[in-house]
Formats: sequence, C-alpha cells, structure tokens
Amino acid sequence: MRTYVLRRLLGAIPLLFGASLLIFLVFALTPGDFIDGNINLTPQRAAELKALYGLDRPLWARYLSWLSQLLHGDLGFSLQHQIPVSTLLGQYLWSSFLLALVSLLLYWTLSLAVGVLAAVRPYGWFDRVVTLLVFAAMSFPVFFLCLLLIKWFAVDLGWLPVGGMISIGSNATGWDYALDVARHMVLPVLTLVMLQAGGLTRYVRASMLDALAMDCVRTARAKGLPERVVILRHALRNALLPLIALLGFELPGLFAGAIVTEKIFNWPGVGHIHIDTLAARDYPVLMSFTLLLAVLTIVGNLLADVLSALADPRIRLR
Amino acid sequence: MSVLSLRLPWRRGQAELVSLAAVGRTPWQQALARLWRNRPAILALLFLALMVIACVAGPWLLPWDLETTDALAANHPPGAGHWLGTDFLGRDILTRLLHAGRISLAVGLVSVVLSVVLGYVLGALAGYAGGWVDGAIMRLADLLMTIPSLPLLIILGALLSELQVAPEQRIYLVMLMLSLLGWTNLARIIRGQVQSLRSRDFMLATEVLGLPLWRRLLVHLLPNTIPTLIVVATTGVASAILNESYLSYLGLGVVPPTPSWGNMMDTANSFVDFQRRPWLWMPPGLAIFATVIAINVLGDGLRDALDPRLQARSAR
Amino acid sequence: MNQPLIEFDRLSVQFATEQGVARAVQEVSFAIHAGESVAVVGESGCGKSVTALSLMGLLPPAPACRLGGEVRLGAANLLALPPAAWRPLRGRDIAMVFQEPMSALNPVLSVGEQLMEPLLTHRQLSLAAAWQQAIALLQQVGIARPEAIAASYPHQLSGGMLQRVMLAIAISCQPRLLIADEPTTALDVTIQAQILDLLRRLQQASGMALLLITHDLGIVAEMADRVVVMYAGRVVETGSVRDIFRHPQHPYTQGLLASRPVPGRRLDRLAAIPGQVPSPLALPDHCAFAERCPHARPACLRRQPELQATSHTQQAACLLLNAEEAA
Amino acid sequence: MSDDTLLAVNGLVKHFPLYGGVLGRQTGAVRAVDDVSFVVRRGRSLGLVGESGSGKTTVGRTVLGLHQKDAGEVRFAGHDLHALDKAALRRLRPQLQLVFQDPLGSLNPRLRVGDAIGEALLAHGLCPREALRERVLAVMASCGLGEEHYSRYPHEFSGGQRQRVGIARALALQPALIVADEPVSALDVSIQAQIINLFADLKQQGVSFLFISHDLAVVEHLCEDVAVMYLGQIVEQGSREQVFGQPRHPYTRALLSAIPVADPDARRERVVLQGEPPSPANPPAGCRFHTRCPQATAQCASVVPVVHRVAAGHQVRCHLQA
Amino acid sequence: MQTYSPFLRRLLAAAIAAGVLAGSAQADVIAATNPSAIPAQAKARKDTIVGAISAPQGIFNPYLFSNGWDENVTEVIFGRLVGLDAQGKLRAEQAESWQVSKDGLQYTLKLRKGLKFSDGSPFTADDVAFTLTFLHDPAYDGDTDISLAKIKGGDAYKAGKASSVEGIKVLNPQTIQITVTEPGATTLQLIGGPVLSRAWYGRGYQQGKLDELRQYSSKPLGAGPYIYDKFIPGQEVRFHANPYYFAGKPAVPNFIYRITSDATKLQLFQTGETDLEGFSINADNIEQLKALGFANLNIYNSSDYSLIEFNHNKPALKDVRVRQALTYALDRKKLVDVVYQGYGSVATLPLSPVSWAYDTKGVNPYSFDPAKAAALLEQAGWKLGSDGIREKGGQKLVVTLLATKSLFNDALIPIAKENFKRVGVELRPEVSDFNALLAKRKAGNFDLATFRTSGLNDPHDGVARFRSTENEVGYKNAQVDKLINAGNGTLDIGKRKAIYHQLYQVLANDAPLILLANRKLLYVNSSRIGNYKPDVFNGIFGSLPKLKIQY
Repeated sequence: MRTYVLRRLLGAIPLLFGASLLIFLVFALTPGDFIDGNINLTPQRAAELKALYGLDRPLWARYLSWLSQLLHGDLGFSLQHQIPVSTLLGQYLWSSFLLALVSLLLYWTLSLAVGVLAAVRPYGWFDRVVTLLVFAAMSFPVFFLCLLLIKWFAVDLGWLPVGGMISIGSNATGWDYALDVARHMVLPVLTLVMLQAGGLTRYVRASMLDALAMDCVRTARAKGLPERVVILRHALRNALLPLIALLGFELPGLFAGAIVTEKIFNWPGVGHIHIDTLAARDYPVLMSFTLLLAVLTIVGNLLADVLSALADPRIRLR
Repeated sequence: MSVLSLRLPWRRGQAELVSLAAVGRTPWQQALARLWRNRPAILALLFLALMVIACVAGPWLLPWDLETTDALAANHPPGAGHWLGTDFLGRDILTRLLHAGRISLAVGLVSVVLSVVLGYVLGALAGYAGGWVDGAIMRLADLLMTIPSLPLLIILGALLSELQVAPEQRIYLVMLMLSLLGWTNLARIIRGQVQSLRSRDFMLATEVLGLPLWRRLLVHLLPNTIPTLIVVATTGVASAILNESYLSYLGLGVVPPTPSWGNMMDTANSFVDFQRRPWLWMPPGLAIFATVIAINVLGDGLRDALDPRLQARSAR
Repeated sequence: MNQPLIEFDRLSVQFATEQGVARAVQEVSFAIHAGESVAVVGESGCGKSVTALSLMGLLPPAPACRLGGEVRLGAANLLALPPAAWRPLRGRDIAMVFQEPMSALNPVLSVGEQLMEPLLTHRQLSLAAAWQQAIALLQQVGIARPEAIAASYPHQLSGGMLQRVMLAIAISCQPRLLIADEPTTALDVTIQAQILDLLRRLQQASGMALLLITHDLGIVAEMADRVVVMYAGRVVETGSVRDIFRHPQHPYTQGLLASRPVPGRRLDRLAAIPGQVPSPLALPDHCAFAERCPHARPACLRRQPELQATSHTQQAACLLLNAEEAA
Repeated sequence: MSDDTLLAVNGLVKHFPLYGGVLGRQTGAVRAVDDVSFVVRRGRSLGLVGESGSGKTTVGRTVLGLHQKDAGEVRFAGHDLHALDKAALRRLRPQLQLVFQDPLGSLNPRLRVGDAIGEALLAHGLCPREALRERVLAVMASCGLGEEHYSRYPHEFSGGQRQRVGIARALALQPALIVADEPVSALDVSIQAQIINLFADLKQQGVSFLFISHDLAVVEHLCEDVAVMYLGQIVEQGSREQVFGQPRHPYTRALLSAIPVADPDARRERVVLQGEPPSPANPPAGCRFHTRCPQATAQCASVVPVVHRVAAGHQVRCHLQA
Repeated sequence: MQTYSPFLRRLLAAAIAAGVLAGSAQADVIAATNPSAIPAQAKARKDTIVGAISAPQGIFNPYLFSNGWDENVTEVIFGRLVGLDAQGKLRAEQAESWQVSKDGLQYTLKLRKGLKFSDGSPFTADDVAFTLTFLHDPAYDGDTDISLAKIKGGDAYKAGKASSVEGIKVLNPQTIQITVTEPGATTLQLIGGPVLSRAWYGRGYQQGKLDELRQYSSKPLGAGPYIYDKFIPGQEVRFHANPYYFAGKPAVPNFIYRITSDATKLQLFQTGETDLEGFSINADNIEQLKALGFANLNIYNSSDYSLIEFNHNKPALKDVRVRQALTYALDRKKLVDVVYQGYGSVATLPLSPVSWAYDTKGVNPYSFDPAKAAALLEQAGWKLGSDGIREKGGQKLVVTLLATKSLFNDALIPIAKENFKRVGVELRPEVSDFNALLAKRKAGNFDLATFRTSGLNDPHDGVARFRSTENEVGYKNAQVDKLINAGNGTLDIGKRKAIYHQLYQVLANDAPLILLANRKLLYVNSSRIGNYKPDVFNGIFGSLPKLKIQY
C-alpha cells in the first residue's frame, strides 16, 4: 500500500512539470498582456511598463524564472492587485471552498439517499420521478437557474438575500455571523446542489444496481438478514467503492470556484476573480491559480486511488 | 460461461431467453427492437427529429429574414405576424430560434464528432498498442485533465480571433478546443474496452486463425466498441449544447448577430427582459431544456438497448 | 412415512420477460424429510435453481415473477408468507450454499463479520459470543487457523477455503435444511472431494436435511438418498438413488446416465441425447422431451405425461410407461 | 523423435513476471510452466490433465505462439514455432488451431457464423470467394450444423451449437493439430456427449488433438496419450492404459480417486488430498507436490525429483519411483 | 447594459472608470413619487449610506490602482488639490488658489490653511512635492503618466541622473511651485491630483524603491471626506466620516461601497440593500426604476463617445472617400435609438455635448445617406461585383470589425452589416475580449475596431488620439497635429475654443474614424438620501460630503 502511494507520488512529478509548462505556454501565447489592456497609456509609457514587469523578455526566460519562483514556494505577485498571489487567493479561496464544501456535502447526501432508493426499486414510480427530475436538473443552463431562484426567493418572496456573503455593514461575530453567512448561502448552494445532484444520482443508482445484482447480496438475503442491513451493509458498501474514487476527483472542484454561480450571487469567491484577472491578463494570478488547480487535480486523482484502495480490501490487502 | 450472463439466476435465464427469442436478427436489429420498446426514448427521438426538421426547414418557410433589423417592430410580444414576438432590434424570434437551433445542434454534433474521433482513435490506439504508446497517450490525457478548461477556452478563443477566423465559424473552433480537452474521458473508456476485448477469446481466435491485422482491428475489435461510442456521443451532444449556452453567457460562444440558443438566452440576464419579456428567453430556454432532456433520455434508452450492462457512467 | 420437512406441492414459477412468459418451473411436487439428502439433477435452465430459490423466497417480486402451488414447511405455506415473515426462516431454518464461493461472499467484509451476521441476527448473540462461535464454526468446517481466517477477506482465500466458510455460515444456526446449489462446480476435483466429504460429515453430525442441486451424476450417486430429475421445468423422474441409477425409467434419465464416459469402461461413442433443451418461453403442451426422445411415439406429442409410480420408491413421467396408451 | 511426431515440446518454460515496489521493478514471477516436455504424434491425441493453476492452459497457448516462451522449444511439423517470423507463423496458422472453453466468448458477437467460419479461409487464400459458401456449408455439415445456421449470429445459438461453430471454424482450415482447451466443460451433460462424439469423429478423420481438460473421464475417452500436470510441471505421462491403469504418481492416483463415480454402490476408498495447491508464484522447494503428498518423505521437501521412465513411454516425476 | 457579459463590461468600465462615474452639467431628475415605498431594510440603516461598486481590488492608492473601481474608492479617501466643477471648469479643493505664469511654464499652488490628513497629521506643500517626485520614480508602474506634465528635470530623475526633480520647489509649507518645459492645458489637473502624505507613504522611500510604499495601498491615508475602515474582498468597502475634512466632517457617519453585479444590481437596489446605484440607460430601466416609487433618477450626459476606428495602414482605408462612404453608409440614428431608447445622440464631434468647446457649426454631420456612400465608393474605383460586393483590382471590399461583446455592439453589428451590405461592402465582425481587441489593434491586424473612449475631462483628451505621435493606427495629418498642439499649448478658453472648432472641421472632412454616439448616464438614489447631485465630472464624489439621510 505504501509503495503504491509512493509510486503514484513519483509519477506525479513529471506530470506536474508538464502541467506547469503547458499552463505557461497557454498563457504566454494568449494575445494581449496586462499592459495592452490599458487604453490610457501612451506607447512610450506602455513600453516602459512592459520592461518594468519583464513582459518583454523571451519566453523561456520568463518560464524559467516563474518555475524557479514556484520551486521556492513563491506564487508571485499579482500585477492587478499588487499583493502576493498567495495572499490574494487566500482572500477568496476559502469562501469558494465553504460554498463548494457545503453543496458537496448536501448533494452527496441527497444523491446517495435518492440514488439508493431509486435503485432498490428500479423502474418503480419513485425511480421514474427521480429520473425525470434528474434529467430536468441536468438540462438547466446555470445562469438561468440562478436568476430564477433570485427572482422567486429574493425579490418576489423576499425570504433570502439577493447576493453577497454577509449583510451590508454587518459586524456580527460568532453564531450571528455564521447564521448571516448561512442565510446568504442558501440560494447559491441550492443552485449548485441542483446542478450537481443529477449526474451523481444517476451514478449512484447505476452503481447500486450493480451492487444489488451481486451474488453476495443474494447470500446476505439467504442468511435472513434484515433488508435494511442487506442494502446498507452489503450492497451499499460495494456500490460505494467506485463512488469513493469519484469523491477524490471532487477535490479540485472544491477550490475552483463556481464561476457563474458566484458571479451572479456576488459570492466573494475565487471563481469571481478568476474571470476578472483573466480579462486583465494578470498572469501571475492566472498561472498560479491554474497550476493550483492542476496540482489539486493530480492530488485528487491520487486521493481517489488511495481512498478506493483503502475502502476496498482487495486492493488494500494486496 | 456466457459473457452476457448476469449473476442472478433469473437474470441469467432472461439473457438466455433474449438470445433464443430473437432468431435471425443482427445485434443492431436487436438493439433497435429493444429501443423501440422503450417508449420515452422513442418519444425523445421523435421530438429530436421534429426539432431538426423544424430548424432545417423552418427558416426557409418563415417570411422573416434572420438579420434584417426593424427599429419600429422592436420588442413586440408574440402576435399574429411574429408568432413568438421580436427582439430589441425587431428581428423575428421564431426565425432566430430555428436558425439558432441549427447552430446549437450543429455545434453539439460537430464538437462531439471531433472529440469522439480523437478520443476513439487515441483510446483504441492506447488500448491496442499498450506499452509506451499507451503510456504516452494516457500521460497526455492525465496532463490535459489537470488543465481547467475555462481559462484555456477563453485564451484559445482569443487566439482564434488572432487567426482571423470568420465569426460564424469561430464557435466550431471553440468547440474543437473543447474536443481537444474533452477526448480524455472517451479515450479512457474505449481504452478500457479495447483492453478487455483484446484479451477476450474471440480476439485470441483471430490471432490463431492467422487473420491479417486490419481485419482483426476493423472487423473484430472496433465494431464491438461502437455501442459505447454511440452512447457516450449521444450524451456528449447534450452536454455540448449546455456548454455552448454556458460559453455564450461568458461571451465565448456563438457571437451575435449569429443566433444560438445560448446567446439568445443571454437576454434573461437583463432583469427587465427577464421580468417583462418572457418571449425573449422562454423559447430558447425551453428549446435547450427540452432538447437536452430528449437527448439524455434517448442516450439512456440507447444505453439500455445497445448494451444492457453498460451503466450510466457519463461524465458529469 | 412421517410428516415431511419440506413439501413442494405443484410449485410453478413464471417469469415475465420482454419476449413473453418464461415457464421456469411447472407443477413440481416432491418432499424432503428430516435428515434426508435429496438431489435435484438436471441441465442448465431446467428449473432446479429456481426451485431452490423459491424455497428461500429469493425470487424477484411480482409482477416480474409469478408463483403457483405451495411450498410447505411443516404446515405453513411458505409462498403465502409476507416478505417480513420469510426473513427469520432464512438462514435459521433453511440455509443455502451457492455455486461461486468467491462472488457469494461480500468482498468488502471480512470473513468473520460475514460469519457473525446470522449469529447476531438469528441467535441474538453478543458480539464476543458471536466471535467465539464463529471461530468454533470455522474449526468445525476444518479450517486450521480460524482466527487468522476470520480476520481475512474473501479475496485472500482460495475457492475451497471460501466454500468451507460458506458452509460454516450455512450451518451457523443449525438449520433443518441445507440447500447446496452446485456447491463444487467451481472447484477442482481434489478440492471437490474435500468439500463433499465435509458436507457429508456435517450432515451426519447435525442431522439436517440436504437439498443438493447438481448436474453431476457422480456427485448425486455419492451424496444423495433420493434423486429428483428435472427437465424443462418439470420433474420427470424421482426415486431412491439406487432406483435411479439401476433402473432409470424415463428416457431422459437413461440418456443422461449413458451420455457420460465412465472411467475404465471404454466406448467408441457416447450415447448422446440429440437436439437441445427447449426454450422456457416456448414449452410445448406435450412432453417437452418428446423431440429428443429415441422412443417417442405419436402419443407423446398429444399430452403432458404425469408422474406415476413405477415402484413404491420411484415415479416417472412418461407415456411409454402406460403400454396401451403408448401403442 | 520419430517421423510421426507432429508437435514436440521440449523443456518449455513460461514465467509471467510480477511487478512491485516504488519503481515498478520486477519482483517475482508466476512460474506457470516449468520445464515441460511432451510429444503429440500424428493421428493421436494427447490429453493434458490438471487442476486450475497447473499451467495447462498456458502450455496450450504457448504452443500456439500466443505467449512468448521463456525457454525450451516448440517444434510443430518440423518448424521451430517461436523462431518463425510473423509472416511465416501466419502461413503456418491453418495447420494449428484452437478450440476454446467458452463457445460464446470465442465468437465475435457481431459476425455471422458463416462469415466467422469462412473468413480465415479467405484470408489465407485457401478458398476462392465463389466457392466459399459451399465450403463453409460442408464444414458446418460435418460439425452437425445446417444451412439455416449460416447467416445467424452467435447469440442465436445454444451452447452446444456455438461449440460446433467454434470447432467448424478451426476445422475449416484443415488443421493438422487442434489445441482444445476445456472444450466441453462449459456445456451441459447431454450436449457434452454430442461434442465429445464430434471430436471422436474428427479424430477418425486424422486430426490430432492436444486436449486440455480437468475432466479425467473425458480425457480417458478421447486421448491415447495422457500427461498430468501439477504446478507447472508434468508429473506423469504415458499412454491411456499406463496412466489410468497403473498410475504411479501419488497425485495421479489422488486425482483418479477423487472423481465421483456415477454408481451409488461403488463406494471405494478414496485418497482425499489435504490442503490446496500452493501458488505458482511461490512453488514449494523440492517436489512441488510434497506439501499435499500422503507419501512424502524428507527427501521430497528438499530434492527436486527427476523424471523417471517406468515403462516404455511412461514417465513419472517422483522420488518414489527411483 | 445588463444584457451583456458582466466581466467584459466591468473591464470596459475599468478602462473608462473616470467616465462611468462622471456626469453632465445639468442632470435631469425624475424625482421619487412615493418615498414611503423605501424598503424597510434601507430605512433601518440610520447612519449609513450604501453606494454600489463593481469590482474593487484593494489597491487603494490613487496612483497605483490598476482598475477604475479602486480609483472610486481612493476618491472617497483622498480628495484632490484641484478638482472640476459640474461644468468641467477647474475648482479649488484642497488647494486654495493657483497661479500660472504668462508663458504657461510655471504653476504655483497655494494650499488651504490648517489642512490635515485624516490621522490629524499636517498636510503641507512638502507632501505635494513628495507625491509628484514619487510619480517620477523609475520604479513607478501606475497608470498616471506624469511625463505628460513635462515637469523640468523629471526625465533626469526617472533616469536616475538626479536625486530630485528640478522643477518641483516647495516655497513654504503652504506653497509649491512647479516649473515645466512645455505649456499644457491639462497640466494643472495632472499636478493637482490626490496627495500622498510623506510621513505615511514616504517611510522607507528611496529613489527606485517602491516596495514599502506599495504596502500602504491596503492601509490608505488621505484627506478626503471619509476614512477607510475595511475592505472585505468581494463584499464591501467600509468608511467613516473624516473629522479633519477641509469642508467639515460629513453629516452621515458611515459610508459603504457594496459590490454589486449587473445581473442583480436592480434586485439589490429594489430590496433596499443599496442606496446609490448606476444603471445603463434605456427606457426599460427608467420605467422599471420609476415604478419602484422611492428612486430619484438622475440623468445626464456622459463625457465619452463611442467610435469605429479605421486602420489607416490598410490600402482601401487610406482613401478618404472610402472612409467617408462608410460613415455615410451607417445608420447611426437607428443605432442610438435602439440602444439608448431616446437617451443618447449621434456623435458629431469627438467631444461630449456638455463641453464648453462643443460647436457643430460647419462640421459635416454625415447624416445617413446610402446613395452618397455608394457614389463615393464608385468614385474611389470600387465597382459592384456580381455578388453585390464591390471590388477593385480583383480585391473585394470586405472589412473586418473588431468588437467586444456588449449590448451596444449587439445592435451595432447587425445594423452595420445590413447597412454596409446595402452599399456593397461586406462586414465581418470579430468579437473578442477587450484586452485581446486592443492587442490585435496594436498589432495592426484589423480593418475597423469599435470601442468607447474613457471619460474626457478636457477637449484635448478627446483629440489627443489623432496626433501622429500618439496615433497607433497610422493616421497622419500635419495640420491636425499643429492644431492639437496649439489647443493644448494655451490655457485661454477663448483661444482654445476657436482652435478646436477649426480642428473639428478638418477632422470631419478627413473622417479618420466614424463617431458613433454620445450617451447619457443614469444615476439613481434612494429618496431617503438627500443632497445627492451627481455630475459628469465628479460622479457621486461632488456631493458625497454633503449627503444626508432624510428618511
């Protein structure tokens, strides 16, 4: 098991370098840079600034200096925000994480419950209704869903705030603060849950159907175990194995920020600044953030493998 | 033991029955018959066919021109002349809707075709060749998986305009980019399938029979991966259509004045239009919604029909 | 004869499939007495496994599956029981061992956990007591290092070992009937011998009845007291093991016995039964074996033969047994 | 080696490497086949008997060139099979065919059986396209399949018919040797007999078989020569009469006694072997069978037994025969 | 404006920040009809005004920010020495008065007495000198181009050849004198901007080293009406009233900038979360806002203009007749009507109609005239081809148009395509993000490009782009250069007005670009806020210190 993890870690190193090179090239080859986007500059001033930011240096030199910076643990300095990239990301990353984590927990719970129930009686009325709802939820364009929810719950009914993370000027702390944030989170979380739960429910249902068809489930029934035990202990535990790997893949998503949802709900998340920095060609932020996601993807893959190995004695005890 | 046998005894019985009852039918005919019995899937297919016909033929039959603007007829609600009303430039919504349908559907198809070709070829190659070829292709797939697609799309979109691509065609190139990133999923699936098919007895048999390589690949190996391909491709079209609407929302998709369902729905972004002019966003919204549902239902039906054991493992 | 333990009374099982109704089991009647070994023999698709599953209540629910007739345990008709009332019988009164021990055990639970489950459910033992009992059971089925085996997972054990574990699970609540569905088909010959030995010893020790489902006549000859021969969902012949092997009455039974090469007795050709088993979707109203039967008469294509006694221990379902009708 | 030798296998070794560790280096090997030698003579059949994991299937596949050997030699009709280049091997293919255990899995589900039987004939240029159908129908007829089966798909057949198709496919090429890997074990009893009879018919037409099976009764019925394998090695081989009549190796004896006999009165004393076969990745030192052998001595645990010739053509790998 | 992609809009807005929050001289006000409809949430905020802002990034230094929204924050914190009044004329703010020498080369500014930064420390001429010196620093990378002021010795300081800027002289704590090498009409605005405290920002400052100074971007210290409290990224910026503000402590104790987005700003205003908000102007929005009852709508002319630029390096577009033809061919009236729904006008001059220099007399208005356009193209040798597209020497008259995605362009592109087609010109629109558009334009890889200028405080700002030294698209005209320099070379409004009038006529005949539209702006306040008088040059900042909460 440990050698397995170590081997995977070793394999991730060239992948990381490849990713860093790819990310750098993609951004370096994009037309326009941080200076080009400023129409107020005279050509002379623009040239001075490009030299100041090192944007006039050859590609390889820029890559190498970025890389060596990274290897020293320095993510660089945001051109647009004039603060270290790590500080900048720190400001936004955690609210994205909060939003993503809460919706992740909710839609996993929901999908598991619904998917299992649907699989226990496949093609029953519950399954059919769930299938229909799942397809419906999967077929909504995100922004449309956001706007609809705002119109109903925030404007027409006035139950929930339109957007943001805290009430204006609020100095609440402790429980009041948590409550305030929770109230603001309801709609964006609802959106994300609706968007994500569909696919996962289908997956859970399929996996559960597979598991229910296993011989060992029949054995469990033949032993006279209560149906609840048969389903939860025998079938679900097997159905969870492929799902656990899926959980690992969610890792980068936790930090990527839901761009459209965050934007429309004014959630101060990282998806929000992502597009802004892109429009401004704030490369240090963009590259670091993209690389962060790449690292998280690799770690997520690794985690997925390790988690499923841990969950499955056939791999764990090989 | 029969490869198709499921583990439950009654299932095994049924699998046997299926094969005995359907005498004289090719596997494709069998699949069609199974599909035919799936009423929702057939309804979905019918709906899609109607949608395609309407989008292809509709704009010719309607009296309105796609691009001619008419400031006097701006923002008319649905009525006798303009059945679905007009937009802020006085263009007929129905005409634009159907025209947009052509584009959205074409975009969906094209991007899927591209990513499917890439994913299929690379996946099959990796699965069949094994060794360093497999290693290289799969590492490339790993690498692409680490790159989040959105920034890439934005950047590639910008690159495209640098290359002087005509705006009507740009969306296809954007979708090409999506394909360049999106093939990995299918490649993995196909690779796995090819690997397992390769070690199946009938592939060993082709070797023992001394069949030439091309025949082993084209007649024996690859046709058996087609069902998976069809299912993945179908659901791919649905997500491509949603992607297009998403990209158009971000200003990266189909650019006006060329209409697409995605950029038409953009109007919903204006609170006033959202509140007061539902005819602007409802038709494209419903079109996307219904089409995507129909494709998903059809995909589900195809999955059941083509390979009852192939599970709903589509990428979310 | 005294009251049988289990009595199948004209059991019928039909499956609704996409192509139509499959008549998997039709009008099957036979009884199992306490302590007796009954073997059900037949080829795949003849309904022998379905018959066994109907006893366990493990067939899919209606409308996918329709049941007819009765299966009596003592005085109770099992088929009339609600699902909740089934459960306490399973594993306690009737236990079952399946063909593939590797897939029949849950890969994510340790052998010990799976062994303790019926003890905890049916005998309400404490965890510690269940563990003790589990170890004892493993010893009873001839496993040398029971603690180590109990802590291991199915994939770490061989097929023979797993089948021993399955047997341990099956006997854990001292069932009155053990159903063994092709228990050794997946195993090698030398392991098969071990498991059959074990099965015989366990049965002798506990006095439980055994319903053995198999296609292997050799195993039947070694294990069974009585034999039920099934073909196309029906019982075609039943009798004591000696009757069946010495004086098979039904042409199918005769064909089965003749179609195996016998070690040490060289023949140039085997007496194969021509043709194949009919589809359960399209069973004839007459004798289902008629098309393959070397002795078939026109009368055989007219009606379904009934089981009739050919001696006081043997019954067969063949029109040829009635000389006048066959003529 | 006499003139009627069709296939000669000499000292064949096939190991499957195992990888492990952080860097994925080879850490061991499954010694599937270790020093196996036998001969199949023209017009005769060799039965290769053993339990699962004994390496009999690997022998079959290595003989067919589907696996690369690690050592030893496979000579088929005078050719060193593993020394041939790809094209030459392909030309030799029709001579050397395989029948599988799983009749459905060995047929391409998307190919009509007529095409499946005929395609290799075309590919090797053994039959002009115009005559193909005739020729295929003739082969099918010899395997008990009718014209109505020609354009059906594998899923439309019963197990026995599928196996007939599989045999017809091999037979169409008029092979000299057919490697039959457990060809009847997936079939029902009544169907098994039909297929066994079909093999008997083919033998009469002069086809030789390497018949791989765990079913001793079937082997005894069909094969003139028998080799018994245990953990990658042949422990005993000889003629049918020698191996079944005077088995010398304790394993062969145990195997024979373990077969349930379809006779309720034949209650015999049986040698029940203890334990299970060890893993071929880690075979025991000395005699590989010593861990389960009821007659094992101290010598057996340490010294590898050599092959003893106990009679003409009867060889045993056992210290007790010394 | 809500209908287009918010991030692109924000980007545009960032580039034209000054313009967005600037307004016209006279605002039309549509007063609230039903102040009692003010949402309870807003009424509950007794001591706080909430304004709206799009995307501040936290660089709250008036010379280091890179985005217009940060500038809006600094305006609240810093104030200026010299500002503009609602008519765009210079106004004394932190500076009490100024003098300019006859030759326009010497500027003397006198500060108000007792000026203090918000921490109570004195605000002196030395701080002004520090600010101007810092702007000349070689490491300075902000947007402000002090070199345009041509301060004597500035270049030497920047090149590291001098340790101070020669032209900056502190005469006494209240007076500073600036010497320049060229006169400039906009110089006073440039040197009269926000002032950085030397005591706060100058700690650790050395020539060429700005690292420490940058750190204070998140801890700003100024002398404006409000004091910075806290920035919650993505959420809001909070301020409280500055007791040392030169015009007296503002009446409302707290001010908050709430971050809003286009998709939901109306909803936020409607539910009372914001008090002040800007909207894109059109009949729909106005009607919707009027219906709320509690909103005061302030409508005024913006100072920017939109345009289609020609690439003068392309052979076809070098021909003035082609440029004129394309201008005639475009139905700009229709465009303005569709987009602004009566709240904008076709642009005739590169200038806002509110400017003192605005005079269209004798300037060709290029009214929509397809016939004339066709005639001009004929004259230029472009003959109609069989496919309806004109050609010359085998070359089709096909022009590309670079545009960003915006509601304005959503209308412009189909209209232009249709109009040009009518005169035999094929238009190929290309939509990209703003940054990419500018990069492409700079690379010369286009025929036409459309965008909007930033806010223009001085007529010079509107015409500087035509000067051959600054023009990036190949336009050269010696007479235009001369007139531009003359207009910037004097501060006499009378003289300048005459010069610009002549310039506008010359430019119109030359048609170096197609002027599209002058728009109006819509600023809305909840009627609970009193004294709110936004104008084009100051946005909300003109009235911020005087705001009061009346309901």
